[in-house]
Amino acid sequence: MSLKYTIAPFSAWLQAVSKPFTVPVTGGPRPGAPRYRGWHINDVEKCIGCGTCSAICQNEAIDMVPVDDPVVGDSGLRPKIDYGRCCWCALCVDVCPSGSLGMSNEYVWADTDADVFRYIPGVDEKPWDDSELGWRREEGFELVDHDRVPMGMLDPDERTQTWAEVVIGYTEEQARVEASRCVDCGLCVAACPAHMHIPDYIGAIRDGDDARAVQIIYDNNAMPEMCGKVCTRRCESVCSIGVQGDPLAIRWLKRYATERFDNLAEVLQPQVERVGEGRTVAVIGGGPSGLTVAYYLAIRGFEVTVHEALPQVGGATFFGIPRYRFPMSSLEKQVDLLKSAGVKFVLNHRVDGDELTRMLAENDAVFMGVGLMKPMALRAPGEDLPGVIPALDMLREQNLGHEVDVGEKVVVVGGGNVAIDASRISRRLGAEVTIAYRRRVVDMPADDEEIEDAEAEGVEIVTQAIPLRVEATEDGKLDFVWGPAEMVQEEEGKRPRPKLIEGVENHLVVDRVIVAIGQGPDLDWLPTEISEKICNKWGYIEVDETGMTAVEGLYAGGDLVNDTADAISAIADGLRAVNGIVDKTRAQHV
Amino acid sequence: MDEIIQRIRDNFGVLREHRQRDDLAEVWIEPRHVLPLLTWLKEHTPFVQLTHLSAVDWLEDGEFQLTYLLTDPVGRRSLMVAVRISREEATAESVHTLWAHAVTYEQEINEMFGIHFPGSPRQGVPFILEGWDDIPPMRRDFDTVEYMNRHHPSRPGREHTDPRRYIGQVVGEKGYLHD
Amino acid sequence: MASSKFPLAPPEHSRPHAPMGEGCFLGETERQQPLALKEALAKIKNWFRANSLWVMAYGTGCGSIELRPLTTARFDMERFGMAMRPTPRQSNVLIISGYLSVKSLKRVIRAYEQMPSPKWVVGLGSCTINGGMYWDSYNTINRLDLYVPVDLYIAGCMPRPEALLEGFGVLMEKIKAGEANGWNHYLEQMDWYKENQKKLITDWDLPDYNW
Amino acid sequence: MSFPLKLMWSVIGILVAIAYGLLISGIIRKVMARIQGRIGPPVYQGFIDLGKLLVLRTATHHGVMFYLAPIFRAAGGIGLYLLIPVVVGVPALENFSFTGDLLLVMYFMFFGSLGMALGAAESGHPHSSIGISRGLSQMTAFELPFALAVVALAASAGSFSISDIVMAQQGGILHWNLFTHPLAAIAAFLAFLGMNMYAPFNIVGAPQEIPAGPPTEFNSSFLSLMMAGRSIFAVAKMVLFMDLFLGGATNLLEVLVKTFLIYFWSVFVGAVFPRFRTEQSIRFFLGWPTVAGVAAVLLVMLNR
Amino acid sequence: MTEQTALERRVQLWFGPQHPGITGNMAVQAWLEGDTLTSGVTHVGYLHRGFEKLMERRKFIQSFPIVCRICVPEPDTNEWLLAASIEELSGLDKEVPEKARWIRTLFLEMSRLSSMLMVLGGHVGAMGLGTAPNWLITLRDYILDRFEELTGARVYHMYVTYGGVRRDLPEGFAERLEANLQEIESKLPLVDNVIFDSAVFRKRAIGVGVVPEEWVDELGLTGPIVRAMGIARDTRTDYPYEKYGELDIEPMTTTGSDIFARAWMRRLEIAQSIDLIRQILAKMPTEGPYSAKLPNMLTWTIPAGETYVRAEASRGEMGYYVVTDGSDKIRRVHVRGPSYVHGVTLLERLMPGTNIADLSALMVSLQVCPPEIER
Repeated sequence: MSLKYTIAPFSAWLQAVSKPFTVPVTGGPRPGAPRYRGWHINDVEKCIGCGTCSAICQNEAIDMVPVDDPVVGDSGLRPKIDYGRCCWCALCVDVCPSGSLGMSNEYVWADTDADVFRYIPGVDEKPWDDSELGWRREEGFELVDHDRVPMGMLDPDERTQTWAEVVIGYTEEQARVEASRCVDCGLCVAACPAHMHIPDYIGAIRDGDDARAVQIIYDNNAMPEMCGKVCTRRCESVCSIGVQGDPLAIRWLKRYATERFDNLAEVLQPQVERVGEGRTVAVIGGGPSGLTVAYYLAIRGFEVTVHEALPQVGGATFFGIPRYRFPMSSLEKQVDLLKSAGVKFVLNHRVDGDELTRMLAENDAVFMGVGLMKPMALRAPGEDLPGVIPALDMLREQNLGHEVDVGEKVVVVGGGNVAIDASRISRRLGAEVTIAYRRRVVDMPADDEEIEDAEAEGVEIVTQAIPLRVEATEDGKLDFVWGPAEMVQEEEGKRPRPKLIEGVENHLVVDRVIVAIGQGPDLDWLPTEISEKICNKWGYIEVDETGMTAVEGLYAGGDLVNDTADAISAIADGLRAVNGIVDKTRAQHV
Repeated sequence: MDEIIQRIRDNFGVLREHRQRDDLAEVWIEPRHVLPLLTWLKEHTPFVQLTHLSAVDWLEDGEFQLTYLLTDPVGRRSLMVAVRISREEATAESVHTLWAHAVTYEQEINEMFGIHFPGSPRQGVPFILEGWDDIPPMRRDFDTVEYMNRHHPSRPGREHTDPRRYIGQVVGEKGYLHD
Repeated sequence: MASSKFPLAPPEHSRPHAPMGEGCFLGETERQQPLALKEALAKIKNWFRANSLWVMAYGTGCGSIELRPLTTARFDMERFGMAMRPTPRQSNVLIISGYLSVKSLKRVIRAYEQMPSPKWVVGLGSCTINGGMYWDSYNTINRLDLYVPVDLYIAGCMPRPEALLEGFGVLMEKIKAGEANGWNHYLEQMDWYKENQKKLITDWDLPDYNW
Repeated sequence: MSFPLKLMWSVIGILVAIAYGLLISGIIRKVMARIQGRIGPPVYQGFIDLGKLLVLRTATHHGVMFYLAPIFRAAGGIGLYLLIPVVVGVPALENFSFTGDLLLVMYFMFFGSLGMALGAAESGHPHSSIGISRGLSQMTAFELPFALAVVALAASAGSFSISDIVMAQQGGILHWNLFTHPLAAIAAFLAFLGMNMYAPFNIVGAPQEIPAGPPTEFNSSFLSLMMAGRSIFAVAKMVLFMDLFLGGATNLLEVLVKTFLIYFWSVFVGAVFPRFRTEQSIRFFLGWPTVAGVAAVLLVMLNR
Repeated sequence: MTEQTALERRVQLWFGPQHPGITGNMAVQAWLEGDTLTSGVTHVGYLHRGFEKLMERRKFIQSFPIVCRICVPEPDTNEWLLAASIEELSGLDKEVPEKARWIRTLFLEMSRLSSMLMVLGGHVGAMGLGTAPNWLITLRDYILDRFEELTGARVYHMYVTYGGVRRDLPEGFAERLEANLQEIESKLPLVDNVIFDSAVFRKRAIGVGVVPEEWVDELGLTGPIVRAMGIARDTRTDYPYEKYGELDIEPMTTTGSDIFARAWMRRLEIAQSIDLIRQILAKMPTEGPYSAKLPNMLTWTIPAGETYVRAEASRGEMGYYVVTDGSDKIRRVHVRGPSYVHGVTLLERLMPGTNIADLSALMVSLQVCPPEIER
């Protein structure tokens, strides 16, 4: 035991005269670090109630509880955290698709009662609600995949030279990757008018079970391949992943699944009671709503006859959508399924009022889905000039395979999908195209992708342009005169209205003015005693919750009935009528 | 490494082999070769350390896999020797004579998987659990949540609404291919 | 959830935190004393008890890692009269620092019963409240209050030393106010606790009560 | 002074000694905390602990001897204290000092621990038993140098009376036995480290090996009695060392200062060392301290 | 019969689980003759949570918060090992950004440092000195402050995950860490005086608990225990992972193989760790992403495979044996903690002949961490 080892330890006494290490307690506990993971906070306004936090929580610490009525894009549920389970891993914060969930840097909570350690952040008031610091979502670290698998498309220069489908479609591998981005929240289900089982079939695609995916898809959509190509995708607009990243490519996935199989009848094995055995149903109009009714009733044993005025069923999806978006083969595949289910088609046959009365008497039910066939007029001087043509007429002629001449320079008036379609067709016909729209690009009802594609194909878009008149020029062309507009916010919360700036006139000399500013109902053919009962003052048809009009046995659906006027809403209407007819039949059985 | 595997192949027979990294390979062998092979590896090759011994339950195949990880501390590489044994008659030869600490591994596997190592001391002696009265917990067919619900009740008063189901219910989601 | 073999809540009439008269001990009748004097005495006793908490140094889980900073220089709980005692006989506070495996629970019950009354149990972290991370484990209990009366829960995983200090502050206030009566509750509801304990611990080899 | 009056003064003295013992241990805890970098408990923490222990319930049954142990311990402490004159020359503070008191003091120092050992062993706890065997063997070891030092002092003063030894040291700081008998002082003060049970000689109650040692099973009022006994024991020992080596005291302030310094000596060492194992500490006490003690005795013999 | 009477002479002593001297919640059942142990058995299971079972029913991302709980004083090695093994099996390891690798190395080294500061205090704490542990645990707490700042939590950081780390270094982190390192360095001489220059500690530690060299291969010993014998084996240099290969690092060794040597080993490694942290901070890139782009963690599946990944924890080699089967969950994970051998077989072998007073010091010097034995 050397002297050094006896003396050296006494140097420890130096510590006794220095400041103690102890953290003082005055002023409360030390604040947590700026990114400390403390109690949860939630911006309930931002939260969409998707439940992803709850799904990722390995401790099942998060319950989703209803705090508000559900609306489209918000389930009305909010996370409630059980601090008897939480481990403060903050996976819920890092995964939060809306970025609403966070953690404060407060960490003290002691209580004698074990049942108090639960609350709904943002709803139940807590002292740390306004905490500035704490763990938050951070750009650069995502637990969900924000980037959509890019869809292959034809080259823009190539597109204008061909009528081939622009969108190439996902490969199997791409589809699996894209499907795996889904977090299974179900917000899309609420947004879809037909309430398709979107997360379920995406899950099936992810798991590699395409047949099951198709079965789930056909569960409440008889024209999914059409939807997979041209749907307006309300679902994608509410997709929770879409809040911070690209929404799931739900449409493309549906397209992928349905394109996997050529013979759908083999894949689909409906297991339904044939309640309609021996009953007949007439469907007027072979559009999406009518075909939906036809298919689901046919598999239930009803004898269904579809009456179509054109030589091909499909309605607006046939005559109103260019073939480069929705090829004929796709449509035929779906019609084949209907045929295999026993649906009869009467083509090139326009039903008139007398026939309708007869049909009502002869059939158990009649479904009417004749759509909006009357184009809106330009409502400007010169609207009747030759060369001023409705877009729908042009689309129909084109789709029927007739020769369409648009000349060398075209102006398309309108901002919807029809306007875009008309302009893109005109491009393919070799014309220079300008779109004139009253409002801004962001206000255009057309799909953003469609607008982009159109621009890529060389379509020029002139916005805030109000048509003033159309004049015929001496050399047989048309002078399209328009005035610029400014956007005026008239009422808080409503979208701004364009207001003409007086005194300025712009001229555009073109060969054709294609008018695509919407369509209205054309129900003049109805017998007055029926139309009096079923039409409202705008000429649309009103139905009850079973899809039936005021006339017993007459059901209606599609653009005539709903105010959204898209294919998926028409399908939803068809499903409603199917429900109504089947329920009524069941009731009659009993 | 390749040379050693070649020699194992020649002398003992290899059912399957896999090279995971430059310094890590795995060979699957027949159960009867385990003891001779491990003895040979310990005595005649640089793979002298048993880093761990663990079991994997392949319930679907009706087999357990025992994985012996041997390490060559000087050459800085490892060899996994794997062997599949039947789940029904789950017995394997003990290697505690080669490495003393294998006793603990075998004791644990015996307790957690129910694999018996005849001759190994402490077989059947509880290692981790106390008063256990169910099937060995690490077996795949043991359901820990079900056991938890039976024995360790959770605090009541919680109710979870699954958004997917809830939305479907609220909007009246329906299928038409089935009744 | 599968049907549980436990009654899930203790009888309503006597929750562990209901204020209770000093001196309630195995049904023993309280001594007849003037009320004011009795109250004053109880106040003084409770003051002493609150300001000299001796903590049983038993780390049952992760939480014990934060007890070390708490007892040493940085957070120094001795400032508040708290000290670690190595034996249950001399401890007043039993800290359950997290999850309890069934094997540990047996020892905890034993240690708890050996502590002299009045005694208090502090549950740290999520695990003692509702199972925490290990809620689905076959070997850890989910609710501590089924087996021993818990006087205070401090939430966190794990609660930091500062949170523990705050929590002990709360416990001291409760003791001073005479509201921390888990030990009385344990004696009153002994049958209920024992039933729960014995249902879980199948190889029960302890005496019924470890004096 | 009449006996009853003396008795009264002694009882007051005992109470004051207990209080002082608690206070000084509080101060020492504070000092220990400071070297560890902490703030430490309030200096009056000992009183709260004592009060708390008094209002605890106990339900431990280990037999009569078990209950008697704290009483033996306290009796040892009180007996020790009663025999030691705190301030020589002030009758109220002289206690029951008499001619041969030093011998009885040596006995009482053992008595408390023995009684304690007897009772603690009754608890049946292995930690208690191990602690006792360690404690007794260590005590035997440090008693030897201490006894040798005492013998040296007594021989030098020619009396086994503490008062006489105090009187022999009067006349200035350099007359203290600390300086006149340095070897005896070394032996005694090293033994004091063992007596006070601070590191490196605190293996008896080492919590890292045998939690709490002998008092493992004690709680509530028994423990409070033990605490009181221990504090009076400590005060008595400090006063004894003051009387033997620091020339006693002439007023209470001097008592406070000198006893604190004596107590502080054990902490000064204890705060910076880990503890010895039992056989290491025995070897230590039987080494240099005993040699110093023997040398001190021899030196005194030679000088006579 | 005779054996039984011999047994009866011995005192049976339960060392734990409720015991301040035990290094965690485990128990040693010891038989004593006098103060000397004749034999002992390690009992674990008090902390068993069934991690391996729980991970079999959790998705990959859900497994990651749970693994750090496997070793409480040094959770981070577990996080890294799980991340590294899953990355290897999924092929994500090629996408981990450079900066993430540097941050991970820093994180692992900070973790080693904090763990070693604590265990060095434990060395003397087990022998009854309270002073040094108080300081050392405070110094460790300063590192925890930096962890809190970096990861958002003090003890369970849950920071290293698949594809990188969860957050970037905060502003000014390096400076504050450097200040802490200087604080630690300024206190270390005092710590040395109290521990390594203390006569009592030397007497208690030198020549006690000697692990013979033959046991290294027989028992598969690793870490400071082996390095304290003079054998230079360190996973960080033997199997360089993350950025250890780019650092100036040599395995530290000392000789003696007793408690003192192992304590000194830790002291050397604290200094080494401080040096490594400084090197890492100097080489840390300032720009770049800290995480690879992750797939949707709720649905992530990875191909079937088996691997074993190892890392140097402060206690020795820690390894994860991971089996996947192509699903979104781990098929089987086996956590190979160094304490598994050190705490059971080695400890039981060392116990006969040891003084009961040295037992807890012995356990500290083997740095037994019970939760990683039973998991």
